[in-house]
Amino acid sequence: MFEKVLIANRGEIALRIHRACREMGIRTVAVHSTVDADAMHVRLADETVCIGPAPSRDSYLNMAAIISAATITGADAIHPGIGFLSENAKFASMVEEHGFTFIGPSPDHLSQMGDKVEAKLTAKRFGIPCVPGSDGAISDADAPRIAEETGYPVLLKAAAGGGGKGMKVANNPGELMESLAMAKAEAKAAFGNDQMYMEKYLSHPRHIEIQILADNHGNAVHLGERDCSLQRRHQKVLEEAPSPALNADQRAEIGEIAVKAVKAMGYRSVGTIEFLFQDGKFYFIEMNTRLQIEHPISEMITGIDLVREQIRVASGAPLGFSQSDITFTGHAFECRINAEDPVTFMPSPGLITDFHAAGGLGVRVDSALYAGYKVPSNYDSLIAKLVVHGKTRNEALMRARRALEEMVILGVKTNIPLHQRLVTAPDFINGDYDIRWLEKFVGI
Amino acid sequence: MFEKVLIANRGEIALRIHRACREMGIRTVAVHSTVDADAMHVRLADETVCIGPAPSRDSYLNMAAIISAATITGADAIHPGIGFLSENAKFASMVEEHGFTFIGPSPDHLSQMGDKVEAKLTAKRFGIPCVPGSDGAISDADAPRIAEETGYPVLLKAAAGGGGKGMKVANNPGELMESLAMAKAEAKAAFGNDQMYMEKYLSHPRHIEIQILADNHGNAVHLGERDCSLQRRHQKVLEEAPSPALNADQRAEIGEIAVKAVKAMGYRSVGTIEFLFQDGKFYFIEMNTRLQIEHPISEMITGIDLVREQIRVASGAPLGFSQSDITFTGHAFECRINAEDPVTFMPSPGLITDFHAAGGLGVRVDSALYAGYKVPSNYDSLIAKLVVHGKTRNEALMRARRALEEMVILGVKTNIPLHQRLVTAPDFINGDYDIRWLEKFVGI
Amino acid sequence: MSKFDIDEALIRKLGLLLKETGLTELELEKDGQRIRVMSQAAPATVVHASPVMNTAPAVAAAPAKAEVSKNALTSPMVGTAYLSSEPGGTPFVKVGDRVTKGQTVLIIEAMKVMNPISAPANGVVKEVFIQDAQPVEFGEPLIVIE
Amino acid sequence: MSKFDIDEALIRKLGLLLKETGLTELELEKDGQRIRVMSQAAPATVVHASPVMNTAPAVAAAPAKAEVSKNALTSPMVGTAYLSSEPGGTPFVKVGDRVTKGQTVLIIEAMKVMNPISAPANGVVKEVFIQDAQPVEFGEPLIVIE
Repeated sequence: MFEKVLIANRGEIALRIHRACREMGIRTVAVHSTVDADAMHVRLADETVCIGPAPSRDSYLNMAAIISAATITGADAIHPGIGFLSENAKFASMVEEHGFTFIGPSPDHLSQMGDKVEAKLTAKRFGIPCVPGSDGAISDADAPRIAEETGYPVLLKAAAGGGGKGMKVANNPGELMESLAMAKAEAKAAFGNDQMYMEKYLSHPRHIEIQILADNHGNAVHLGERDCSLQRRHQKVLEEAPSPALNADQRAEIGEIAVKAVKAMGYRSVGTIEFLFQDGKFYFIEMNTRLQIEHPISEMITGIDLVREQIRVASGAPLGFSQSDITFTGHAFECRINAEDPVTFMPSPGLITDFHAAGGLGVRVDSALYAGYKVPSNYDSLIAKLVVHGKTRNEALMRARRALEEMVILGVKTNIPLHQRLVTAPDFINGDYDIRWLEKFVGI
Repeated sequence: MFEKVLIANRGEIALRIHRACREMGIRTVAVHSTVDADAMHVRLADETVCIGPAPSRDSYLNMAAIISAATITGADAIHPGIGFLSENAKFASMVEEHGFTFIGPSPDHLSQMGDKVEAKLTAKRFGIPCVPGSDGAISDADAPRIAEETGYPVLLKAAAGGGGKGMKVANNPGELMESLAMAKAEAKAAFGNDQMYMEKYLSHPRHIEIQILADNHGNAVHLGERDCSLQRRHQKVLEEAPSPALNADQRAEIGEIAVKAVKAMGYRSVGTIEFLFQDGKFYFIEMNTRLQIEHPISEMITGIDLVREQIRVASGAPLGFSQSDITFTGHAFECRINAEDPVTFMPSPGLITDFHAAGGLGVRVDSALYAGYKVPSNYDSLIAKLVVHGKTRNEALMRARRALEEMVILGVKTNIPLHQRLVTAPDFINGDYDIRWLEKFVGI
Repeated sequence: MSKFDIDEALIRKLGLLLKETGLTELELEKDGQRIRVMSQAAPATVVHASPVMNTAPAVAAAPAKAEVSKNALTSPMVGTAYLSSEPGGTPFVKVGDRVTKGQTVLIIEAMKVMNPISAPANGVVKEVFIQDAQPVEFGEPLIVIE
Repeated sequence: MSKFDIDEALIRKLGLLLKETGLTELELEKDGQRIRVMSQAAPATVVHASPVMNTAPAVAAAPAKAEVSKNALTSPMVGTAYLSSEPGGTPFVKVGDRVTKGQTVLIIEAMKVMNPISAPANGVVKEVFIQDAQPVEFGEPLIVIE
């Protein structure tokens, strides 16, 4: 096992990793920018190194500075956290070239899954269901046959497209040729190129993702799914596990597909395969080759400490359990608390004059806040994750409500009022939402 | 189910009960003394009633005031919490006479178990193992036979005794008559009465208690044991579940005895049967007919919300599970954090200038503190319970260490430094301690 | 070297000045003498964790209550206050009435027992804060007799 | 020996001025008389949650560092600082040396690359804070050239 791990990140996730290390008897090195000198993970770490000024590109994205910090502190391994350099294949290679362990997948897997086209091809190759459609540009003559194979409704997209231009839905064969003609005309006007391709149109999908964990010895397991359909501008807001839309058979089936693919790929570390889910079918979006912000809800329902396991497998240890040892208990929610206006969503950095975390049974708060801490304007606005667990979805929901009542964050605006609205919204209570629901709910 | 529950208590346990009610959709009434007007449970409750001045006898022990508060607020039930009136049979009767539900056992069970002699007789009658010995005063002639039956070493105690006077240990038959003569002489001098009785002497027992839960329909279960051997002047300091001294067979056996007794007694609500445990044998001390401060560690290893269940069974609902549904997962510790000097144990009430609860995976904080709260000098010094859960005892222990590092309580002195010493003490790490260990460890 | 002769009265005066002005430190120097007093005024500036946000009305109500209670007769117990001896009866007292010490001014029912509350001194009823049959808590202002 | 005759009105005025201006300290001196008032204005008294307790040394070190760094050349990167071009070699500079703008005063090794650090201006080396082969972090004071 590692003696000393350098945490190449900041905020609550740096603290999360610090906690896991601490509990494994591993010493921690916090690297930080100048504005983060007083941050919680810096205060708690065994050693700290200032690696640069506030802008991320000069500090948390500064590969040379991070490698140098690992060198001068004599760390064994580097945990990249979430965001920043966590999915950067070049960084992972550099870490390994300098003789440190990168706590994450191999650089090859990072680049493979970092390229959208290659990721989709890889997914297909390893049996992960993808959105059906044309494999490239279509001709007017081929269109009806491909649409028939894809299944209506279909989405016609400009190959050169973007921003919704040159994009049309055809709900049935009768609409197909007219929609195609319109889309082509729009594409021609907008991009000077009327090449089109086609894929299945999903009108009301949920975002469902499968958490996987694999070691260097060919073992892999899944920890079930998370439902992250509550999104605003592709930002997840409130997640739950398990999904109210999946039954045990669907869970086992998609989980098995994910595990099989991961094993076939020779993937190691934690990872997440993201899907759109509609009408009982899964469609691959992408694979996140790192820890995810919402990982705690999977921990709550499985009792598995994902960061601990991630560090263990990175050190070369084999998984200590197999799929049959994993049982799903109860239900969990995560409210992402951001320093932002709950109505306009404008970021609200500043001095935290008061911080009081909710407590008691089934409540977990992951946050690097403290009274007197200044939320810098340089980084993202996530300041706390309120995670609750209950024996049933309803129990967890009631717990989320009472915990939100107890949570106090003063000095900056937060989206706690939005979460309070969400946990009492009838659609949400019924689990009846898709990825478009939240934007309608908040009216943005 | 109840619509509105009055919580006849204060501090963290009042908050604990408030939380359970909140999560069950039950409205809460906080009653409080004048100095507790700003207390957390008062701030969070749906309704509040000031019931008297600071001294407990005029407020939290003021039965008439509490009943009146229930009347004017239209509460359905009264939860007595821990301490104060929770084991007061007269209060329980009064509550019922006024048409409210007492969330606890029947008044009869309260008085039965509140009387030490009757409790022991009841325990014996229902098959709970007690400390063997003479059933009353012994004569010189009978002494050798009774000692033989009891088993050496035996403790000779003055019937009129107290404070260790007239108390002698005899380790073998050779010592018996001399010890008896000395004890009698001491008793005669001290109390003018040399009547003696005899019981088995336990030189190094652990304090092990069994948590039970029973409904009004004849169903009862146990939630395993808690090891509460770390005591100073009979005050528990740090508890764990399960006990490092018990194996699964012993747990199942004593659990079954407890459940059988509880069923035979017709007991309802939560309760705890406390034992001394030495050399593989259990000896009844007393039964606590209420919730206990350390109940969270049983919740952590069983996933059962004891306060929720206590309220459910009080409302007449049957238990929703049976013994075979209860599984024990992992290990839990509870550190009782007191406002006191960690060395001299002198109470340290005062203004909390800063409060920061530990967070993250497997950490639960039950505390009514907040920055700006004034810990009154009128009540006991327990201000927070830091509860941790891990998959193994070692994982939980490491978690306790890192959580203690994160916990910040400023403005008053606390015993956090004592807990930090405890979780790194080799004897404690090895689970090698009995009820006398802590007093030796702290040198008091 | 001469001993310190401390001017206690001065120190007391400075202490009061600090309190009054909200200052935390004050230093004076004159002719080789110097005096400095400090006060950690802390409590006033401590930030209160405020689950208060959720119970704002309850908390907001408190100061108001405190204000009215200055000269008020407060409730010695929790219960229901009655202004007359029977429903719809003549009130024991009303604003403007002259009362004598010991005279019953209202009744508080607690535990099904009617507890007469009597005037602590002779005076005139200046204000009645409660309605007939209103629940009252301990320490709640009832009436003002001046 | 004359007593203090304190000007209460003046102190009150100063108190108000502090409050108004948000200043925390004010000192006046005239003809051998001196008066100083302080007020711990709010921001300064915000209580910092202090996991600090556990990392006291690290935090205690910070202000000292801040103090020395006023006129110091600080490290532009994380790495290992060397005072000479080879182990045991003659240092680039030592206290008292006159240096010219652009002259290499030390080297910082980062990522196995030696980065020469040069004097930002002409001057005299007043202080060298680091030892040879010492790890340095971003912003750490290295030497003072005046």
